[in-house]
Amino acid sequence: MLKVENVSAGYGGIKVLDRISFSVSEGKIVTLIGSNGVGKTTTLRTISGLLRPTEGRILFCNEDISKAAPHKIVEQGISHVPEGRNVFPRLTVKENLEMGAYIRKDAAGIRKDYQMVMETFPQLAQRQRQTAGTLSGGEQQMLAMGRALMSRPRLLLLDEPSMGLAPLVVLGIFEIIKEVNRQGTTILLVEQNAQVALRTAHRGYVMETGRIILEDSADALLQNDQVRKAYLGE
Amino acid sequence: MHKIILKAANICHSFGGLMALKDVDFAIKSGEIVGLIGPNGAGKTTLFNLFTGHYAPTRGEILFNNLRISGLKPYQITPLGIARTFQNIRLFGQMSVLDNVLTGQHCRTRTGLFGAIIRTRSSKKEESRAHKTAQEMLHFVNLGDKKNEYASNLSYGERRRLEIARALATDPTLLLLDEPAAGMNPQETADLIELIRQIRVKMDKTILLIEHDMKVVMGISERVAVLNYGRKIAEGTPGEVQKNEAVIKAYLGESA
Amino acid sequence: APKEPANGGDETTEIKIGMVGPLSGDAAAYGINILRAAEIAIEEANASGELGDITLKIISEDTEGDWAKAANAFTKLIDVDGVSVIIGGVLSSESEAGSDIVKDAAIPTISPSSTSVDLTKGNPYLFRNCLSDEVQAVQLAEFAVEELGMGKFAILFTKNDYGESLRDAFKNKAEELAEVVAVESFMDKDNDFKAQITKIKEKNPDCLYIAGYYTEAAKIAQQAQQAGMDIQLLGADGLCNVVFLEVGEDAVEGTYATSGFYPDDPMTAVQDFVKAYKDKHGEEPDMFAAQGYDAARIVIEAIKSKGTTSEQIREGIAATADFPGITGKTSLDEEGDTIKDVLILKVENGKFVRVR
Amino acid sequence: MIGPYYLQLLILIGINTIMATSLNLILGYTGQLSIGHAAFMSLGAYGSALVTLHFGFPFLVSLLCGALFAAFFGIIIGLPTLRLKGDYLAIATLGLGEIVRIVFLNLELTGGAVGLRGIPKKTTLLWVVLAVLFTVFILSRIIRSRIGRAFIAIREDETAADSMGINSTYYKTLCFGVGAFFAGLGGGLFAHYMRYLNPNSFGFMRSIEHLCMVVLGGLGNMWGAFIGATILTVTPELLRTVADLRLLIYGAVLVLMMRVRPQGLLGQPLRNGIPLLGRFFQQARPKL
Amino acid sequence: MFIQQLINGLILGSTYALIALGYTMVYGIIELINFAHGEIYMFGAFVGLILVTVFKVPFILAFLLAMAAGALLGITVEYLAYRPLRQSSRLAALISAIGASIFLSNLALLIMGAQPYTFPSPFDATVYRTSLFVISKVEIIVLASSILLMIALTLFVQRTKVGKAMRATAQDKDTASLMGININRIITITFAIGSALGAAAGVMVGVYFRTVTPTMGLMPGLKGFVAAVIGGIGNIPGAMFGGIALGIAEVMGAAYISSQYRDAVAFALLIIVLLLKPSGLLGRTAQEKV
Ligand SMILES: Nc1ncnc2c1ncn2[C@@H]1O[C@H](COP(=O)(O)OP(=O)(O)OP(=O)(O)O)[C@@H](O)[C@H]1O
Ligand SMILES: Nc1ncnc2c1ncn2[C@@H]1O[C@H](COP(=O)(O)OP(=O)(O)OP(=O)(O)O)[C@@H](O)[C@H]1O
Ligand SMILES: [Mg+2]
Ligand SMILES: [Mg+2]
Repeated sequence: MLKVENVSAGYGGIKVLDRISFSVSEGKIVTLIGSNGVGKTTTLRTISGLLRPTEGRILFCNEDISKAAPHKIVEQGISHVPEGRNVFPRLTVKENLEMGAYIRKDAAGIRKDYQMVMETFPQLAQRQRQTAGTLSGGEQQMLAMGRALMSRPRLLLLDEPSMGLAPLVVLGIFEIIKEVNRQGTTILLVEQNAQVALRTAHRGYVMETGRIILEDSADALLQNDQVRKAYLGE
Repeated sequence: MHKIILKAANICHSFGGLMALKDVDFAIKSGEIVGLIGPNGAGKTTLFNLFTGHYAPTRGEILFNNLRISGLKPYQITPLGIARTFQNIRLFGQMSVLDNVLTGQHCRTRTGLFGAIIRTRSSKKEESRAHKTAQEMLHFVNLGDKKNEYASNLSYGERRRLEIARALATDPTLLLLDEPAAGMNPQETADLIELIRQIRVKMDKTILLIEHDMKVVMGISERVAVLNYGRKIAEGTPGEVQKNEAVIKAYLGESA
Repeated sequence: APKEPANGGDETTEIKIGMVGPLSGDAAAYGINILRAAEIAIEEANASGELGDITLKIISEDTEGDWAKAANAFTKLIDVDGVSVIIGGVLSSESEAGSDIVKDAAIPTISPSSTSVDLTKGNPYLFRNCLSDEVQAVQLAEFAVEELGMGKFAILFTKNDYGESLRDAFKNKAEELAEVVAVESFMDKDNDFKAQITKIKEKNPDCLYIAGYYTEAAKIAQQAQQAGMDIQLLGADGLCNVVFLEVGEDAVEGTYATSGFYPDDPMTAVQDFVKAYKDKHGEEPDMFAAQGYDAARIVIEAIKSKGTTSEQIREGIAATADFPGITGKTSLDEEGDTIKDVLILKVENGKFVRVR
Repeated sequence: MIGPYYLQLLILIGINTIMATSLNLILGYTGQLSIGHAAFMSLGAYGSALVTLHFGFPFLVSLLCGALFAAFFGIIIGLPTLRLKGDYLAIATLGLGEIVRIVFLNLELTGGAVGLRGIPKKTTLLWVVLAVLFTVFILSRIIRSRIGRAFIAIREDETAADSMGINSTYYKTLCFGVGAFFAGLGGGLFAHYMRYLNPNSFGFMRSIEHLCMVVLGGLGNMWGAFIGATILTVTPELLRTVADLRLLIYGAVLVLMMRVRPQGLLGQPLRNGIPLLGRFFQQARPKL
Repeated sequence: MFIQQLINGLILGSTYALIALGYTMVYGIIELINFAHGEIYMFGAFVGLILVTVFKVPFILAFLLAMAAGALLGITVEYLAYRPLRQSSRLAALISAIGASIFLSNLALLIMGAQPYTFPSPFDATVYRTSLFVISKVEIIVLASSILLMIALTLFVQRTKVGKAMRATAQDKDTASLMGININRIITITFAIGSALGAAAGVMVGVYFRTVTPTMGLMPGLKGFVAAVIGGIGNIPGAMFGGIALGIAEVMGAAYISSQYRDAVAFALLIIVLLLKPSGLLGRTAQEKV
């Protein structure tokens, strides 16, 4: 479904991604793990069009999206939950969620999904009229997830969804990720918490300073010595 | 030795209509490492903000070393010996790493306008002392070789450590850490745990930390307090808290 | 020291005349009109051959209406362009800022429009040829009391040197002859005067003296009319522009204003100028233009009578007596200040007519 | 020998450098958007001119008086308004600047709308150069001290600065006081060069001009302020050759310069759109 | 007299409000002090004037065409002077805006000359007199149109999808684009609306005060900015209230203190308002979350 081919990207003169290639097949959860600063976030930003690749190309459903603007990419069906949540601080929770459904036209469907999000994150339901900037960190994370779901994406890019969340919520979030995936959304998951990420995902890639150094099925990676030592803290 | 250094009595805090904290009693003894946990939005960061003077409690009072600090401003509280890090890192981005830590020494130095312009003897001495301390702090958190970088050029983990160094530079007796391990991988987390231990052992600080990573909280805290919906629902040793029904239900979940 | 233009070998001598004034910004209309008129005067002089083999060239510098920038303009004209004489500044503050500069450089300078009190005093190089505020205001106050039978005056003045000196002069005279019940001020380029008008209306004056320029004065007239004030309007030369009539419409009917210039004056000099100006710029010249024209003419006469060096021009200007300008017979006193007749115009059927 | 015109330009460059560096302390280092700098200049100008005219103080003393006068008002005025942030502060400083101007316009003592005449010419290029060096020296000493770090910390993140024990109100006031002091110094030099003062030259547009100098040169950079002052003093004069098109081109030049170097000529380039002035001037980001 | 002065302030204030509405619109979305707004206002007035006097276009049509022309100019300015600076600091954009403003007003001066033009009034000069106050038809129209525009604009921004997208864009452009919002389009729309309002204000105020000049944008532009900030940045009803507060403060200052200190009194009052409400009359006073 998503094919990243020899993509390089960076900020200003600094090259962060060095000709990385990987792919995500339809219906799967694929995870990208790696230490801080290796370029995971950069990878996601490049896919969703916030950054332009300096070389290589990105194919989504066999269409080249590497030069498309972010909003076009969203229309193609890719939704990105950015790192650090980035909710709209002065919009209410409800309005934030409505923004998630910006590209959709089916009012009824939107309403249904809104209910779904409220049920998934009951804590948000209590705060529909609060401005998002005053939510606690965890609440904001939930809101960012919920907002992405509102666009009914075909491919969901998640950047560290568990950051700053209470353990119970983390478990919940990963359950939700699985559930969303079961309902047909393909997921590319970036996580520090490699343990949980690999347990959730079908396939995994390991990044190190701008390159992909390992790829395998998630189960295999969980067993991989190198991975266990470097990323699972064992 | 084990005297109470921070005591909060019947703290309430509301934002508009929302009660973020309700009747919280809390105390920390000198030399302890205390963990503060609770679901998202439980009011942990808010409690920190009350301790450091960013908000004034709606009701209740906070004593630090028997001095009433509730109602004081952050810049008045820091010199008394409370320092913190922020949940969302708040470094001085366009300042060098060294200058960030030097800024931490602000409340421990005196040079005024005159001294700064004339560069009096005492101001020079003070400045070189501050530099020395700052370098020590940077070495301590293992950032010695980055001192001339802009803070905004650091990687995430480095920023977290720099924030800790900056807080330590204010020479606190009580250090408040708000989710220091967030966004770190297991290896870095392990390093962080070691760092926090060192802070206590080598620098003799009392530490209160908020954290969602149970490996950290349970690994290093001697005592853990749990907030839920603004109320303290449990307090005790990590072992006790982990077994507490209410805590499991509200926060940890069955499998943790 | 003034530099003489280098004219090695040429038969014709070129004399550079500087012009300093606001050519952009809020006050641009005043400066531009003066410049246009001065240009006409100089073109005419060059064409007529009245100066023999001398040609005149005007170099204008913009001040943006800021006196500090006027200082640059003066210095640049003197030092870089080597002008022999300057027409300007337009606003009083510009002339004030230039005063010491032209004195140090010994460059004669004649302002066509700076009215501030004692401007030219103690500076032998600075002259002006505009109506003195004192004379205008005093004569109009006398006229209003004696001819129109007014007794209760209100004054509305613009908060600059022009408005202030008119106010002072008018107020003194009016208080001497009758009663002044209200004095209010406004800022240049203000649009809204209702607050002041409402205040004045409370006092029930029978006559309102507007010490300001035409745009604001017209709006004041309108807003006063709208507020239901039935009042005789008076003003100074700042009102004499078609804009006053256009904007003010019927609200300005019956207004009396002092002026040095009356465009419908049958005098040929006036009619020639009005025609030349209209042909070139498509609009009727106003008081600023007329004074600019006269200032340039005074300079030309000075060159004719005394010679081409700065010092000679200075002597020539200083000696101006009974110069038959389009703004009336002009003489300069020993301080370089103008002595000139004052006209009184009245707005009748949307036109200025001369009543005295 | 240089001619009077070029001499005058050099002197104005010097005075504008003092204005720009002192504003740079407020805006570039402490991150406070002030658009009333011309008011401090006028306070210094009138202050020093009045003591010269009325008490015949020697030049240096009168300059000092003017500067102190400006600093005094900088502090008095600054104290309440510095609670305000960002554009709210900008409006307050703009308003205060206008108030100062209007007061001068109405005071008998300062000649009102007619202006203040007869100030002796005392400012020479030498004095201006000395004053520039003095300003730059003092300001760099301040910046490279504990106080300077406090200023920058406030600019970068006031909340975090508070947490370092920095009393931000005190330091912001101090910064306004020092900035106003030097603006007043510039004003004093200006008064004794121009020999005439009128409040209308110290309006809002003059403050904006100072702002342009600082931003164009590069915020938070001493040399930047000098370069910005030089360019913006010289450009309008150079453009005198094009007469009618002068300000048209000047406006276009401002736009183009910002396009080519948005961070200012000597400013640091931005990292991924995070402006030099950190959080403060950036569009609102969620504060987590 | 007090009532009359209040009305005077209200009307003057609503002329400021008309300008402030467009100002705050742009200001709220891209947090740019759009210095050139005053020039767009001037441009709108000129377009309206030329259409009415030279082309004899009916007033309403001229009004609408002026708005369209204003929108076009706004979009052009945004494209040339602001868009290239989107990623830069706000101050860089501010300087660019100042440059654009100087450019436009001097361009107008070059083309139109410095003499004020008279705007023929399309409304009859009816004046309504009561025992307490006097008000004219034009004044009522000015007041009503500013209120109507405020309501329409508020509804637009609060309720419509595009309006919400504008607010989202204001807060975080990158994230907004991740929602599928075409940032450039939204900003273009914002400028178009804001500038159309600016031009509308130009025509209205031109008609009301009867003159049009190339420099007419400077002071009102400044006052519009002040009004927008006083009302609370980006807050549309705030702009309205800010404008009216400014108008009333000015008039009351002139009426009861001194007309010589009119603006000084107004600014002093406004500073006091700000000290009491540091984020503007209707600004959010929510505590910053640390
Ligand atoms: N805006 C930026 N400008 C310049 N360099 C940047 C920027 N953002 C990130 N970088 C650099 O790019 C590299 C990769 O960053 P990236 O955020 O992609 O890492 P990551 O793998 O997501 O790390 P983390 O786990 O901390 O989120 C880092 O070295 C970082 O310093
Ligand atoms: N400035 C504010 N205005 C309004 N509500 C606020 C503000 N700050 C915090 N809150 C609310 O108070 C509650 C407690 O927030 P707090 O940040 O203390 O949570 P927390 O326990 O630190 O959560 P997390 O673990 O997610 O960081 C939350 O519901 C939050 O929405
Ligand atoms: Mg990342
Ligand atoms: Mg928290």
